[in-house]
This record gives sequence, C-alpha cells and structure tokens, in this order.
Amino acid sequence: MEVKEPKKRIPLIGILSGMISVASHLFRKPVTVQYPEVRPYEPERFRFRISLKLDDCVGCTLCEQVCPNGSIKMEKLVRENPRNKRMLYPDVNFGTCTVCRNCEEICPTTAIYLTHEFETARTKNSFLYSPLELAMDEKEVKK
Amino acid sequence: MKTGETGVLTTTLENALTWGRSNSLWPLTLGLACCAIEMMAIQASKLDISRFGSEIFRNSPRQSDLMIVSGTVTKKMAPRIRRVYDEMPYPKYVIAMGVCVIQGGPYARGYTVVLGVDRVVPVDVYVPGCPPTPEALTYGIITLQKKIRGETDR
Amino acid sequence: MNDQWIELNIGPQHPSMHGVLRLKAKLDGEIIRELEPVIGYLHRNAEKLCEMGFYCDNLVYFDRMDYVGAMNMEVGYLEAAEKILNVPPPDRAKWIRVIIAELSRIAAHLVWAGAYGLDLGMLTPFFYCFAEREKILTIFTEACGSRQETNYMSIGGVYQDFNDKIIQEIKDFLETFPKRLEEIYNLYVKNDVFLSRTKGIGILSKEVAISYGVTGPMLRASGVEYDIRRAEPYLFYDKVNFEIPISHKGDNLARFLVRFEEMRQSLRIIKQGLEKLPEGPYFNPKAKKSMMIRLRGDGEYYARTESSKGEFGVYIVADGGVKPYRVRVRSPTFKNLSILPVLSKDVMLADMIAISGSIDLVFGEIDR
Amino acid sequence: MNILHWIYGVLSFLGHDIGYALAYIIESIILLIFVSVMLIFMIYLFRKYMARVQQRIGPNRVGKFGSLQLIADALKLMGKEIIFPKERDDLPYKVAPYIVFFGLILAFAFLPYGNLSIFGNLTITYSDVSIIFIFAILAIMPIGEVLAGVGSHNKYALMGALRSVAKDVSFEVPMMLSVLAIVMMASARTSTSLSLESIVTTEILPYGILEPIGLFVFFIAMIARASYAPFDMGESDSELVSGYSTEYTGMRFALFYIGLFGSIFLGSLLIALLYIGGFNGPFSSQVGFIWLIVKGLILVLISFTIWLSMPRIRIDRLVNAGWKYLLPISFINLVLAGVLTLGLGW
Amino acid sequence: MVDIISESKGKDGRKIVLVSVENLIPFMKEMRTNGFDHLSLVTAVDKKDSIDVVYHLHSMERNEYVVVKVNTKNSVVPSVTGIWPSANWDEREQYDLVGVKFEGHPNLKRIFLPESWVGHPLRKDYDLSKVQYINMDEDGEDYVTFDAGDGW
Repeated sequence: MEVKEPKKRIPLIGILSGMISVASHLFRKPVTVQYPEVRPYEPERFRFRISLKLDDCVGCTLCEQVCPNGSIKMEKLVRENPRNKRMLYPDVNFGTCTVCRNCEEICPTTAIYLTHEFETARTKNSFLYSPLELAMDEKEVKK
Repeated sequence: MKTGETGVLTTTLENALTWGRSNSLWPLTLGLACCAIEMMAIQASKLDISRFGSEIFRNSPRQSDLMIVSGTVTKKMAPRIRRVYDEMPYPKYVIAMGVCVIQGGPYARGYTVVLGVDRVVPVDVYVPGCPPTPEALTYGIITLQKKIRGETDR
Repeated sequence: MNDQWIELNIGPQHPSMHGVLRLKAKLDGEIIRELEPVIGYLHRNAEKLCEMGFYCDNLVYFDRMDYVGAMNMEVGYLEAAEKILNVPPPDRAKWIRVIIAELSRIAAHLVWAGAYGLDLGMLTPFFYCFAEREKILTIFTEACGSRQETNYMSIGGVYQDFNDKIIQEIKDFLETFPKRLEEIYNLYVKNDVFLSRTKGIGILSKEVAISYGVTGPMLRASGVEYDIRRAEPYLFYDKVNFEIPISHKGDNLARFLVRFEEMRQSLRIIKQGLEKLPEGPYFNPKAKKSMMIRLRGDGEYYARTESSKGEFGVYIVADGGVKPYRVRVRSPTFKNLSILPVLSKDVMLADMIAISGSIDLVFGEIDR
Repeated sequence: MNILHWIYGVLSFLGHDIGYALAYIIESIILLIFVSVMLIFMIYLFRKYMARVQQRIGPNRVGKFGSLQLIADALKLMGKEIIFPKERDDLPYKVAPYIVFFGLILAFAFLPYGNLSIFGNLTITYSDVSIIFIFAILAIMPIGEVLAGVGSHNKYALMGALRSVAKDVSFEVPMMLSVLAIVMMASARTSTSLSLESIVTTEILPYGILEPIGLFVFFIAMIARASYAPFDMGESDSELVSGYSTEYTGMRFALFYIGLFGSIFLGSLLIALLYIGGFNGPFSSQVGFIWLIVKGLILVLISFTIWLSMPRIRIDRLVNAGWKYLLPISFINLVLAGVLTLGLGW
Repeated sequence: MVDIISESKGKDGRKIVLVSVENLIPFMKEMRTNGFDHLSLVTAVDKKDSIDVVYHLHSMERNEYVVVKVNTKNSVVPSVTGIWPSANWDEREQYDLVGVKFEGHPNLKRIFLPESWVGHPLRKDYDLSKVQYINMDEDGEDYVTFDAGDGW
C-alpha cells in the first residue's frame, strides 16, 4: 500500500490550523496526576518491591538460582519455622534488582512476592535488605 | 564573618538561596539508556515535573543544576560523564536513576559496565528500580529537595 | 579546502543524539563534508551475559535492548528460544503476544514521533505523543505490573493472563487513540516548515538500502514491500489482515508517513487479535515453576521478527546445556545507522539532525 | 507633562539641578522595576501557557499557583558558581550579556505607554525621533549575541552566533521598510512622524487595517528578531546545544534568557503601537495603558503559539525567506502605502 | 559452480551450506549474482578450537534464505565488504568481540571497545576476572588500563 503524501495547500493555512489545534488544548483538561498529593493509579498487578513472608519460606534457594542479576543471596537466620529446616532465607539487594518477577514466579510457596511500594529512593547507596527487613513495610525500614 | 556573628541577614539570605535551589532544579538532558525514556516521561504531561520547578531541561551542562544519570554507565562513557559533571557549575546535584547506575544492575557481571556511578561522580539520591516508574523518580526528586533543605532522614 | 573545515564533535551528550551517539563531523560552514559515527558508549555486553544466564533469565537483557518497544524484543528472543527448547506456547499466549507486541510497536513509534518533533525544534507534539504512550503503558502495567521493561512473556507463554479489565482497557484505547493519532499527524504534516524540513531530504534509494542491510520502516519508505510479519510469518501474523505501507520517495517524509501508517495498521491487528483471542491455557506447563531453569536445548536457530525498527534477528547456538552457547542479535538499528554517513554527506547540519532522527535510533539495541 | 516632570514637581523643593537628577534616577528605577515585573510575569505566563497547551499544569508548588517560581529561579541563578571558560576572549565574553540586557531595557524607555488623565504622559523619555532610537537600540542587541558566540570560544556558540547574524541581517531590512511605510503614512498628518507617540495619537484607523501586508512582514520579522521558533537560529537547541549562550552560567545566562523573552515583549508592544492602535481604545484617557499591555500580551501569546507548534526552519531557507520573499513584499507594501497616502489622502 | 563441503538443513528449516575459507569469496560472489542481495547477519561462533563464521543471506525478491558457514582454525577470513557494504560494521563488530580478522576489510577497527582493549570478550577463553578500565586522556581519546586507581 502506497502511503498518501499530504496534499498541496496554500502556504500558511496549515501552519494556522496547527496553531489553532495547539491552542485549542488550552481548553482541555490537563492529564497530569499530581503525584505526591494524589496517589497515581496503581493497577492490581503493579509490582515494584520484593517482600517476604517469613513463615512460608522453605529455604529452597530456587529464587537465588533464577535471579538473573544475582540480587538474591540466601542468608542464615535462626528462627522458628518447621518448614525451613536449613534456616535459609533470602536477602535482596535492591541495588541490582530489575523487578523481573522470576523469583515470584518460581517460588513454590509464594513466600517471596512483590508489592506496590515504589517510594524507595535513598541518599545512601545501601539497598541490601535482610530477610527481616524484607518482611517489613517500606516505611518502617530505616537506613 | 565569624560563626557567632552571622547576622539575621546572612541567615535569611542563606535560607532564601536554599529555598531557591531546592525549588528550581534544572535537569540536564543526559539520557543514556532505558531510564532516559522514563526520565522523558516525568517531563511529559502525566507526571509533569515542572510542578516542582524542574521544567527546563537544559541542554548545556553550564546552565543545569541536576544531572539525572539515567541508564547504564559504561566504562567508555564514564569519563564523559565526569567531564559533563565537571562542566556544571556549583551547586550541582546528581540523581542515580535505575539499578544499573546504582550498582551495575543486570549488567554487573559484564566487562564494560561501571559498578555504580558513584565511582565517577558524587551522587546525592539513589532511585532504585529498573527502570524506576516516573512516580519513583519524582519521589527521588522530592527526596533531593528535602536533602537540599536538610530535612530528610533516608 | 580541507584546512578550512571545522571539526565538530557532536555527542555523546547532545540533545538530539537519542542517547549516546557520537558523531565526528567535518563542517564546511554549515555543510557536512565528512561524518564518522562512533558508537559503543552503551555497550553492555548483553551477548556475553546471555551465555551466562538460564534461557528464562536472558529475557531481561532483551527487554533492555530496544527499550521503547520492549515487547517486540521479547517476541524475537522467544521465537528462537522456544524452538531451541521445544516448548511451544499455547494459542492464547500467541494471540496475547500479537496484541501486546503491536501495542508496543505503537508505543515505540509514538516515542519516535515525539522525539522527532523535538529534533526539528517542535515542542508540543512530544507531549501529546507521550500522553498517548502513557495509556499503552497503563495497559502493560495492568497486564504484567511493569511499565517499560515488562518481562511479560516467558518461555512457553506469558506470565499472567489477560482478564476482562485489560481487554476493556485495550478496547477503550482503540476507540480514543485513532482520533488523537490523526490530531498529532495533522499537527506535523500540515505544517509547511515541517514539510520543507523533511520532503526530499535524506533520499535513500532502494538499491543502497538493500545493500546496506537497512530494514523496517526505512526500507519500506524506499519502496521495498518487505515485512517479516508477511514474508515469514511468526506467531499468528498469517491469520490477520493488514497492509504493508510503502512509499517510493525514500526521504524523511516517507519514513514519517510509513511509521504513522504502521501505527494505524497495528490498530487493525490489535482489533482482529481481540476478536480472535481464544479461551484456554496461557502457559505451557512444561516450562512452569521450577522447570523454568531446567530446560535444555540443542541445535541452532535463527529467528527473524519485525520489531518496530526493522528485522530483529536472534541467532541462538545451543550445546545441550541449560544455558545458551552463543547468542547473536541482529539489531536493525545497527544496520540502519550504518547508512547515516552515506545519507548525510554534503547536507546541512540541520538536515543531518533530521536524517539521524528519522532513522529512529535506540542505543540499547545498537550497542547491545 | 510626563513622569519626569511629575516626579520633579514633587522634588522641586530641592532646586532645579538636584531635583532633576533625582527625578531621573527615580524614573530609571521605576522603569527597571516595571520592565522586570513585566518580564517575570511574561515568563510565568509563558510557562503556564506552555504547560496548559501541552495538557500539563505547570509550576504550582512555589507560592500560590507557582507564582514565585521565577523568584526561586532568579535566586538560584544568583547563587550559582560563575564559570569562566579558559580560552575565552575576556572582554567580549564578559560584556556580551549586559549589551543584550541593557539594550533591551533602554528600548523600553522610548516606548509611549499612553496618556492618562491622572498621571499625564507615561512616556519615560520623550523624543521626537523615538522610532530611530528604538531600532538603533534593537540593532545593538545582536552585537551582544555575536560577542557571546565569538568570545566563548566554543564551536557550537560560534555557529549559533553566525546563524543569528545571518538571521538578523536578512530580517532587518524588511522590518525597516515596513516601518518606513507607516512613517510615510503618518507624515501626512503629523510633522513629527518619527515619534511613536504622534504616530499613535494621530492615526484615524489602526495601520494594521490599512496595510495588512506591512503587519504580516513586521510580525514575522519581529519573531525572527526575537529568536523565536521557527527562527530560533541562535539557540537551535537540538542542533547547537544552546547556541551562543552555551558557555554562560548563572546570572549571565539569565540575562540572555531575559533578553529572549524581553525582545518578544518589546516587539509585541511595538506592533501594538504601530499597527493595532497602541493605547487607543475605549476610555483610553483612563485605561489606555492597560489597552497597550493587553494588546501586547495577546500578540505575545500568538508568538508563543507559533513557537510551540512550529519546527525550526533551516538556515538557508530562512535567509532566502528574508531576502527573496519578505523584502519584495515589503517593497510592495511601501508602494501601496505611498498610493494610499498620496492618492487617497489617508 | 564453486565447491561446497556439505549442505544440510537447520532446525529453522533453512539451508546451511558449509564452504571452505578459500572458496568463500567466489561462492559469495556467485550467491550475490544469484539474487541474494541482502546480507542479514555475520556471526562468529567460538568453538574453542576453531571459529565458525556464519553468514545469513537473504534474497529480497524471492524471499529465500541461506546460511553460509565457514570454519577457520587461525581466525582469518576474507572480508565480504566488497560484495555487500552492510558487512562493514558487522565484520568490525565480530572482529571486536570475537577476534576474527577479516582480510581485505577497508577499516578493520574495533567498533564498541577502545582500540587498546586486550582480548576479545566473546571468546570462550576470555577472562572476565581480569578487569580492564577505560579512561579518557586530554584529547578525548580512550585508553585502557589495568590499574584500578586510574579507572572508574
């Protein structure tokens, strides 16, 4: 299919119509969502930060294997959990996590999952979350 | 002037300057990779960074205050980033956007990626995510504003 | 004459270099006499890293190649990887991939259209384009949870199924978008100055285009009716009706018009895809859960797909392990960029910017 | 009775010499304040307008509706480190921004702002040949740009300066010719036809209606002289990084930035005065000043819209447009004006 | 007709032709006259003891696809830049990353990495643990250093 070239016009008419089209947006509603005051629309599946249910984790190290960036390392954590005999829990380095969701996909018990938290900006380059911190809410984690 | 003698005027001036700086961060158009598109998205209509006074993306480093390092910093690019940073006038701020910039991200195991732009330039705020959503980056800019005003604890 | 030429170094940090292209130009006044692109400022060694990761992990690097149209990259990689691993996706997943890939193509072209306006000094269309792109990204977020680097598709299907809400949202988008598209289109093509900047500038002839390996909208704008979706159908592209827009002019304007027409055709494909979307599984159970990292493959496969930039080829050589032996990516923009020194010989500096903008450069893909 | 005399009337107890000296100083301060307030308002208006046509909100965090945004910007720019490039030509580099800025301010001094019944004449400095003054000052501003481009020893800046010279030269002549037509027509009615004030006060119909071609030429030339898209050759963001101002930091850059917006405002006021009746309008003896500002702002908005909706024109086509199209058109306009003046006695 | 070593069919249903290094240029010229006007891809695969160079040829008109393979022990292959200009950058890239020397290439320089980079990263024996750093000298040219203090 041959694309249509724009028709020849009298000069300046097209420019005028463009100006009118631009100026007419003055009367349309802005699409801006004023972020800090208004929470942006977050779809149900929106994912950003990894969280952990400590009681569900069985310490199978699958998430450590599947992580493409090596962000997840298993850490020994003495804790009462009959299903986790090896006492291994993941800790996540958010400095390298690409939110690919492979860990959530592969986890056999859905212990590791992703949450909507996105306000994770910091002034220090320390994003290593211990398993206990992973289980916490982002606001409670103070570094 | 000694510390004890700082009059009301200097303090007020200092406060006013801080207020001006924090509310008028002009970013530099330094787009490196994927995150640059999300950086453009904060400029665009949906998230409109101009509300915070960061409207003008200056092309020349001489006129900008904020360098958003958006995207993977390779070893070949790192000296250029340093040069651009050196060309910026004080006070200047750097936001490391995305995990590639923070610690190398998915490319950390490779052979040409700098493991964190903080080895090249001093970074003020780190925004993790790959790429961070525009909201997350906006939160980073708000954090930077708070840092300039000396309010943040994160 | 040579000693009067100004040597100008454009980039890597330059507003219209679309990332990190560096051009060493020799200028005679305003006219470019010699141009040498220097690339590699975003060389992230994705091909090496692909040899070090599982088949399912490598999707991460492909997402970040053409980062404006990430879904097309995923389709390209999975076309090859699934054949190597013998894990074909079910029909529903294939249709979902068609729909999502076309949405992604529209998003990529919208980013291009906005950025092209900025290259030429036109401020406003950028905002309209990004506002529309934002709607597509909302659909992506609705479908899989990420905006840009989605990691939506996985070996043997897609991660999450379409639900009614997503389908409704896509339908809404199909309704509102064509009108906005025409508005943006008119803003550009009705403008005399825009026409004067694009018409007859950077003419690329058919023979030169083919011999330099140029593909995609750039090739079609030079008059070759060649689209891999039609020439070598993958997914379900043989079951949908769409036209291949071509133009025989080969100039900047032709590329612009072809890309806009492609967006309209993509809308048609999405519409048909939504109609034909079957019920059923969306995931091949062979690749589910912990099987993800145990898939083995051998042989070699070269999959060609039509990304938003052109022919995107993935060549995988496997040796029977859980990780690929060698992954090679044919990136369309890499080949398209190699035409820039040819096109911008003896043109004005401003035209060179217009030409390099019309190539649609994405550096994640060129340098990989 | 203009402002100067009015102030002198208050200060007359100080004697003639001191009184007039003080009056001049106070008047200059009033002018500076007026111009800077207008420019700040203009830039704010531009930002808000740009945001709204782009479906955004624009600055709204600092002050009510972001009204203090410009103050914040100015404070920040004052506090910036000033970098002097190593290989600069010292004097041109340092002088350039001030030439642009003070050229702009000076031009505002000669504009007639109306004749109000309360204050009397609002003109800062009355001159019989104010048109010549204004256009002479307008011709100084490009010199600042050239000095900036050459002085900062940067290839982008140099190219930006060369482009802006080419642009200014090619649009200067059509602009002057179309003004000449107006002077010609005004000379039929007033003896001081080179004074902007008498041109406005003695007109019967606005000259824009009598010679629309002149208005068209002048408008285009004005946008070009003010370096607005599609003629923003000096800046050329996407090609030449930031044009002649590439190497400037802090307040020096701000002076260029103000110069950019100021010259569009100045041009709009000139068009309003010359072509669409200036401060004439209903109740002009009470609100004539307001009329002038409103007309000027409407013209400014039109040029903003042009900026926002147009791509940059290529430099050779721009020069062509200046010499091959606008110049003949302005000659035709001149002839038409002559016919109107002599033949019909308008 | 140029001699070929073997012909087979790949997993993707495309004809794979294996030719010897000496016969490559005549064979490619013949393919070009046969209408294969589009050289889609040049790939070098390090097979540890030898290197395969794979050319993906495509004919725009007939929509045909042929894969040509060359096996080289000393990693020297004649360049096909004279036949298809599109091979220019591809061959530079493969020289850069895999270290195949394309004889007769007009401008065989590294394309992604700086000229003084040691080793070819996509070789299987490339040592990732030896970190190389890149820095920029006064003139804006890159140089490679192994000294961590000089790099980033």
